[in-house]
Amino acid sequence: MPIEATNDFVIRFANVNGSGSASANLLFAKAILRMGAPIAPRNIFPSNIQGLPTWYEVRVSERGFLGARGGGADMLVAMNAQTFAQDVAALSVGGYLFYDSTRPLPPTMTRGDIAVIGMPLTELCAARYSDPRQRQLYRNMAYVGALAALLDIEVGVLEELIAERFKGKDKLIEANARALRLGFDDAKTRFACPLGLRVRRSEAVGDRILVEGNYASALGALYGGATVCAWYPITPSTSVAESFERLAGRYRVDPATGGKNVAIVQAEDEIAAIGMVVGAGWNGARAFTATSGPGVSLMQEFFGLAYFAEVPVVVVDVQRGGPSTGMPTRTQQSDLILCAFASHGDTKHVLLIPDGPGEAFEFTAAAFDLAERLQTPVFVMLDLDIGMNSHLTEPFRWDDERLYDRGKVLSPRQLDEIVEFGRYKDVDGDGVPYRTLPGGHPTLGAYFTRGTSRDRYARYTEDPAPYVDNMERLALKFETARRLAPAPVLTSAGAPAPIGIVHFGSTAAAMDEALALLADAGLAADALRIRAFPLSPDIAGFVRAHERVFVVEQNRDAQMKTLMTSDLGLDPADLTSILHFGGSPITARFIADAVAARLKPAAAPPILEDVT
Amino acid sequence: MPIEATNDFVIRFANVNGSGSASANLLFAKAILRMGAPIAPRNIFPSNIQGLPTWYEVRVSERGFLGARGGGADMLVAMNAQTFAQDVAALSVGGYLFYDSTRPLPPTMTRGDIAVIGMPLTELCAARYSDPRQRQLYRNMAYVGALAALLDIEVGVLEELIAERFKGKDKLIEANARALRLGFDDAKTRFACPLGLRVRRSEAVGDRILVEGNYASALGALYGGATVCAWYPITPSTSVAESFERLAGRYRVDPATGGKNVAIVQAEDEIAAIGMVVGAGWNGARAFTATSGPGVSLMQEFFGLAYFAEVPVVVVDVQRGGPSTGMPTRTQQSDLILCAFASHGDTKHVLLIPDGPGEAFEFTAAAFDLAERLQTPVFVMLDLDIGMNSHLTEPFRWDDERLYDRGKVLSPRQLDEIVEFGRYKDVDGDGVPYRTLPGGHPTLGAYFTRGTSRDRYARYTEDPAPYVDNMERLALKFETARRLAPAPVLTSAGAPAPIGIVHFGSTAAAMDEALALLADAGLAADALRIRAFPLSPDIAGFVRAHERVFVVEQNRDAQMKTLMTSDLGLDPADLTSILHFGGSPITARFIADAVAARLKPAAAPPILEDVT
Amino acid sequence: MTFQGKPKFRHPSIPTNTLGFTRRDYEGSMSTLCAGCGHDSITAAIVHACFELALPPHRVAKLSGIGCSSKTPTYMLGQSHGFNSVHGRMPSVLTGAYLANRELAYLGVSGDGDTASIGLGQFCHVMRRGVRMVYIVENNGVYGLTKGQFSATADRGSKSKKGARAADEPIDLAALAIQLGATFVARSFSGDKGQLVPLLKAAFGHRGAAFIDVISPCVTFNNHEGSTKSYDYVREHNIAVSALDFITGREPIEIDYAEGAALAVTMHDGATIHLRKLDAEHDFSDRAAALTLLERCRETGEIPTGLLYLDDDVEELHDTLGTTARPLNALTEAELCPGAKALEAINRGLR
Amino acid sequence: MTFQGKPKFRHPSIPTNTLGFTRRDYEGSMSTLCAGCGHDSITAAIVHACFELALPPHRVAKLSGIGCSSKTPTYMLGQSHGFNSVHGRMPSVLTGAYLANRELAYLGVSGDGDTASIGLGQFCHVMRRGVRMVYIVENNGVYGLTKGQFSATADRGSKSKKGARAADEPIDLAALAIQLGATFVARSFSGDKGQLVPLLKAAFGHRGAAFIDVISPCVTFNNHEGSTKSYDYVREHNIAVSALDFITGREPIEIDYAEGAALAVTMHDGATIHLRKLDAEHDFSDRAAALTLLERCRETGEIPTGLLYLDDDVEELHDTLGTTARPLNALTEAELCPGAKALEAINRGLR
Ligand SMILES: Cc1ncc(C[n+]2csc(CCOP(=O)(O)OP(=O)(O)O)c2C)c(N)n1
Ligand SMILES: Cc1ncc(C[n+]2csc(CCOP(=O)(O)OP(=O)(O)O)c2C)c(N)n1
Ligand code: SF4
Ligand code: SF4
Ligand SMILES: [Mg+2]
Ligand SMILES: [Mg+2]
Repeated sequence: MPIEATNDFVIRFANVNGSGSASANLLFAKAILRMGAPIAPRNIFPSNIQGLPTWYEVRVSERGFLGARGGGADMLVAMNAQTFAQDVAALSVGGYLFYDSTRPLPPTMTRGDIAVIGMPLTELCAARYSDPRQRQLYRNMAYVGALAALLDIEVGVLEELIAERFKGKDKLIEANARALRLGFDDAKTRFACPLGLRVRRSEAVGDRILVEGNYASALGALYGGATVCAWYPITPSTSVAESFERLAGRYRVDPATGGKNVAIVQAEDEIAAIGMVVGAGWNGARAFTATSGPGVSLMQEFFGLAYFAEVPVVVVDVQRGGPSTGMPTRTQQSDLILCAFASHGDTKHVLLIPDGPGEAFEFTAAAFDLAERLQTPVFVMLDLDIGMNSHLTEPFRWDDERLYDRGKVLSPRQLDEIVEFGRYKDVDGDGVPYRTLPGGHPTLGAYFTRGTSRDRYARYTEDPAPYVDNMERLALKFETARRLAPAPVLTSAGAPAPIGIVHFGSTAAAMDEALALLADAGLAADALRIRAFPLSPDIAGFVRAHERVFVVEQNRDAQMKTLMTSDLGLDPADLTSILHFGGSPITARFIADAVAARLKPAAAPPILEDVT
Repeated sequence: MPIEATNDFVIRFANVNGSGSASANLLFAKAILRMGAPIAPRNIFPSNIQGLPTWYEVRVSERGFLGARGGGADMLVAMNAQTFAQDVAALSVGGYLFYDSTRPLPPTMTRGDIAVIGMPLTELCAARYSDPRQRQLYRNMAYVGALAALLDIEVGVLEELIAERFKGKDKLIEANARALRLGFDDAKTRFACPLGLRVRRSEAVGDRILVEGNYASALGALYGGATVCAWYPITPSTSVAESFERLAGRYRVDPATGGKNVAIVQAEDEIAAIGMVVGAGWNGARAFTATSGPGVSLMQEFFGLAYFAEVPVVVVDVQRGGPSTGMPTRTQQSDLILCAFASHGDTKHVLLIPDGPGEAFEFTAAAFDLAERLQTPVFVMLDLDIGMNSHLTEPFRWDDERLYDRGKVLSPRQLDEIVEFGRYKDVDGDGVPYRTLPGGHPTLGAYFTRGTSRDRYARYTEDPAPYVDNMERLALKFETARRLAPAPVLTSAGAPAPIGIVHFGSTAAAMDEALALLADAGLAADALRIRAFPLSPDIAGFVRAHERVFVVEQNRDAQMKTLMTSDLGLDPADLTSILHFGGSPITARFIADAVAARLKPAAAPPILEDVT
Repeated sequence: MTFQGKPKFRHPSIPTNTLGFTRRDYEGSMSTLCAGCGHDSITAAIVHACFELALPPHRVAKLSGIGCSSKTPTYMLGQSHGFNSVHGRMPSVLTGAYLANRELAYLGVSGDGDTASIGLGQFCHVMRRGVRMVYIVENNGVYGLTKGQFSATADRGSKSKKGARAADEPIDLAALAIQLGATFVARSFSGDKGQLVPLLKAAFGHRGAAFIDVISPCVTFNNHEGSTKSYDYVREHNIAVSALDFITGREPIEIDYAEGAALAVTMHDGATIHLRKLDAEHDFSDRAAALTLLERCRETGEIPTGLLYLDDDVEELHDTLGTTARPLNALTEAELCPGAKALEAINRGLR
Repeated sequence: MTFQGKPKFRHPSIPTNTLGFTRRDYEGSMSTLCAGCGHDSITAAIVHACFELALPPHRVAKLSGIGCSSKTPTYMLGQSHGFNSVHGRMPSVLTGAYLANRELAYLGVSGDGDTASIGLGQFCHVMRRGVRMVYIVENNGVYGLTKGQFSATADRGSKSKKGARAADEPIDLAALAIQLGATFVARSFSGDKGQLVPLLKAAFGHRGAAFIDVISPCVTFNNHEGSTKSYDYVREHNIAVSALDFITGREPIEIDYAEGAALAVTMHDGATIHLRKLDAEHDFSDRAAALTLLERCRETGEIPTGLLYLDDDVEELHDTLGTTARPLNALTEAELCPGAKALEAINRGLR
């Protein structure tokens, strides 16, 4: 039986990278969004430039479940011969296979339990376009048109999107619209449209926006007042810096002089990038870098310097599959420990852990306040799923009254007024000392910054007492950070629940649905989403308040659990790990199944608590 | 009352660095050793080359308590005007002050409760030597002579040591002996010798040797068959590589050809050093580097590569005071977490944690076996106290029957015989795959090594399943490492004891004495010394077997405790930290006091459990 | 151990080299680079050179960093061990491998990002250390694998000449290599097989650090402002906000020109570069002359190709170190471990 | 903010500069280097130059890496902010600082280990980027602070000349700087105040990347084989197995010689280096000529001192970036935050 579903299905596009499909697929997704139905598109792409398989998955969910759904897709748009067989095999029973029937499909290549929809796309385009590049591009547009017919997507919405995209280039608008129509019309004549899968106008999206986390983070840096960005390209973080550059080109050009109110440098490597950020932070600019695991590894020495010399630094770490070069185009949450304890010696760092683009925007902006307030590195822990996929998100908001918290910087006037300046004195009892900026007061407040031990007046010393004093102050400062960092967010089951689920970051996208699945199975659970390290004491309270607590992570080694036991003194025996680390985004089904399986009394937990 | 003690006191030399005192002080210490009395000499030196205060402390302990004793010294040899006042203030009540009385001592500079012994050293030498350098060098020798008289050290032993040192250079022997006699004779005439502090011939030393941990580690690398050493200078690890170079110059020169059976390269930095080690390890040589915290930070990316690409690598980390440049000439145990979880992504590394030069030798040699057996990085975690101070140690031993464990390397012949070679296949169920070396078989066994995900046959893949399979095998390999790593060492109180003390590394030097102090106070305690990460399950057993367990660490953040809770699943609430991180070696008094204080029912533990 | 090759059965008409290997025996797995990428031409040239030199494939070790260029070792010499290490650090890994076994031939493959940006320090030091290897930079002036950011080498595709700096001063890796003590330094073009293959063969024969800077056009990323001609079409048609997602296969650029001649080569994006092939006039034994030549060409915007500098009187790393002639990785306990008796003597000295 | 200095009261006879500061106002805390270390002479020269230039001390930022040389910023300009960063990475930290505030004068101090070994990559890139700064390497050919290992620069103290490589090819930082695009490149000797002070003053006035390689003898570590003359005595007398623990203070080496002249300088260990002071003949505006000069001198073993290369037509980093004229660190919400309305428009674009 073909699947019947409206505004609740998954469609998967199988393409070859570099074939122009990304643009067409995005157009498709956006049209559904414009019709008001919530969507969650996800890219699965290889670590190369052209010619390898790439997939694009769009989940449509009226209920607003926007995590990866898992399981097979309901419909497959099979545009890649290389992966055809495996793609077809992965289709759900009752699903729909859409393919280019220019060449006939050998019977061995299909299945009996799916609906097969063949359209001679290549042939259609070959007839109309002579330029091979045009053929390929318009073939993509044609299948979008066909899908519109098959899924009942309003073709007018698609045309509107095309018109917006090519605004001012009427010839292109027309050409693209024509290709779209070509597919649409052909499908209408060829098939009984629509299929069992349908898109229907809805109000479910509301005023939400569709946006990538990396762009949101860059926007946060823009709004947060970043003036220096030093970076080195690395997947999946590159688009943070590149978006920032584009945004700055639009919003940071002085209208009077044309001068840029920003400096963006593509450094020679990550060590130089973080070095520039440290130099700029020391010199009073809001500075950041964006990188991924290998960059974080390379930056370690500088993180220790910034921690110990107390220099504000913002780092956006878009996590990918590790270790080493690992899986550069896959997602993971596996840099937690490295970032939390970055560098040798006793160090602890502040991590902000957004759940998606919305918080990526907020937390990146907030990171600059926190870094300056605390005079220390602050990490914004994104991951590839958040960063490089588009997510449906509440619109960004900004309070125009909001002022940047530049932290404890003594102005020349204040220097004149105070009795005594001690760069590393804890004047306020919060572990955060006062600093001065180079070039300010002509005779007061200059001090020497170094990574070596020094006393409260920034004088070099090798005495144990001032060293210990300073290290204890830094530990106290970390307690201040604990107070300032965003608190965890509770999703309550309503009624008292024995099960508690702790999660963080991109897992949030699947959590509501997982909770619903569990509730359906009679397992009511509360969920607590961690949003920062140092960890809030509320997390300990949550653990104590539940009989059974699961910690869901997208890494192999239960890194958050280690942070919880280390930072909060929780008993690891009270925390059951659910670990997903294959590089694809975690799904609600995975979480719900794992929780349920572990609650079965018979099931002895395997040594290594993971599942693919 | 002047202190009276025989073979049980601490003498502290206050000098200026670069003044030649180190040689003289070592001579002094060695003489006591030759008389058979156990000694523990320790250097406290600045991070500069010349002109700053430096101290040398010799503890003489017939009972063999060789940790730093703590508290004031019993005798002070005050040769540094800069620190005179503070040095005198730190002398024990009833202690002895020996100083250069060429210029009179202002009465404000001394104390009523100590014995003051002034000798006009400068004057004596000025009368005899015209060359200023001779004056200074022989002044040092003269005070050693004077101390011999004052402390009843056999002057013949000193002469013997001088003769050994300058063997073949009779003029120098004579000149030094003369200076020694000058001090000795002058003291005899000037003071009532000996003082209350005395050295007496003893059998307590036995056949033990006096040696620095860094030298021992280098010797371990020599015996362990290291053929490639790539390094970059950094205090306090430099003498590992430099000792290795000296040893190799003696033991690794082919007698027939003069060719060196070793390659030692001073790299341009730590990243290059570890890169060379990785390249050499990949190509079948036993290779190592020696470094300290900043180097470990810089090497992170390569550690991840070596972990994931499974390349044997040995790293000697001589830990110093962190974070950042920190206190380069002070000791700490604060790189544990960084090394254990080095690099981004899910990584875990093997650490060997020697307690002194004896194990530094053994573990460094063993590290090469382990690294090749496991095909992974192995860290030898020394610290400055072990590495740069001389310790009384059982003589090194080597079994001539011992063969190197080169691990699972398939020879060309084996390749011909096996059905199928899969570089990352777990053939034996221990998680350790087989490898081949470049240049071996002409047509079989070549594979491509990379830091990206791959399948069991070393073929690049981005599929989740083989990735997870591989990561689980690596986790299993870590369990194999757990079995192979040195087990913890128990020091039992004899009778069942409610108190357990977990410690590791250089803390061992103070632990016997701490246990004795506690026993004296009626607090019988067992001690367990951790010697490796991954941690032995015996540690969990030890924790369970004791009512109250203390974990003694020389760092601020209780890093070993974090490893214990993370790796063994122990409840942090069951572990009470005793933390010492001021950069001086931990003392028995500190440990005993801290344990006792925490056992007092009233004492609420402070948030930060440390004391200077 | 058998070092002799064992070629599989094959048709007798396929040409073999003196070892009995066919060209196919020097190939690797299929390239996943963009159609027409210059790097694939270089791969072909390396395969060709190794085949003609009849190098036993298993006696070659191929190492690289990270990048499209650094992937190419997978596509060549499938019977050689390879090591795709980390970004910019191939020089140190290769050095370590060379220390472990001085008997193999070492081929280091890198990109301009890999070498001139993140790896510049290691590049300089491996040259001055005199590691015996063939070090190739597949130089396209961009970061291919991360989608087309500028690298630190000359913006060779740029039309602008005098004073035309792509933001920062471009790095001339050949000039640096000469200055830092490399003893074989050459430059070529990916499509100039006639020049590249002999250079490669000579480099493999060199007893020290051999460096070849190979200009290798990236067909996909052509970021040169004002030279977007052939890509305009695609760009305009792109709906995605993000960069290029449509890449058309191109024919690789192939050239052939005479010694001493100049050649203007049109790149895929329509930009032109000016090559000049060195002739017998050029005294490649004179370091200063080579440097001056490069400096003068920099001023005129011409790119000299060919063997720029050669010093045959090499002191390579193992010479400097005085290492034994045997591979260190082949030494055993007998040579390495001084034994218990020596240790007893050491103990005695420590009392 | 008041940028005008407020000199403390002092005796009217002490000379002051146009800002009213005395030389003392440009000094820092007491040096902890070895007596006679060349680095201290350079410190004195910097103090002298800043005093004579009447730089407002608080408008100078001094940055360094790690090493004896990198400690020296503590000993100068006590009223300037300083940053003793990490080993070899001063260039990037300085670059960042410069990005944050283009109005200050930046002084980067480094050693040959710090710059030519671990820091070589950053050194090269900071030069090509055209960061406006004075970058000084206090070049002693060794790692002073870690006790005398060879560094990657020329073994200048070595007696041996032609073919005398201290194991590896020495790095000529001045030549590299020129090649990489530094627009002010000079070399001097720590003890040649007469030459060094004017060079420093000129460098501070330069609108781009100014580099000065200053040969600065390490009085303590003289590892040159065969030149241990003056240290034999001490070495012989040392009982410690470990390195030197006896260091005698020396007089710093001071020299004074005319333009165009050559001077043989005897180092503390008895070795000799041959300096040649450039004269008006040298065309410092010709990059190729400067490189050739350095190459020729390398062959003869002479060390040319003076201004090697100068290009006044500078495009420095902020020019390239098109940054606003105001220091970035002084911008406020008004200039930086696009505000809620713009955000609403952005939201609209994302639906
Ligand atoms: C430490 C690190 N930083 C960044 C990256 C991302 N990265 C991969 S390839 C590459 C650039 C490659 O450029 P190039 O060497 O010129 O090779 P091409 O692709 O142009 O052949 C970068 C920056 C990485 N893999 N590792
Ligand atoms: C990452 C790192 N590696 C190594 C060191 C140790 N170290 C300190 S100074 C120094 C060398 C300094 O040499 P140079 O720059 O020539 O300065 P000099 O002391 O000769 O003036 C080294 C290797 C360090 N501090 N940090
Ligand atoms: S992106 Fe450029 S360098 Fe990379 S494979 Fe494609 S054409 Fe080659
Ligand atoms: S060791 Fe050398 S460089 Fe360092 S302070 Fe002493 S003389 Fe100067
Ligand atoms: Mg490139
Ligand atoms: Mg130096």
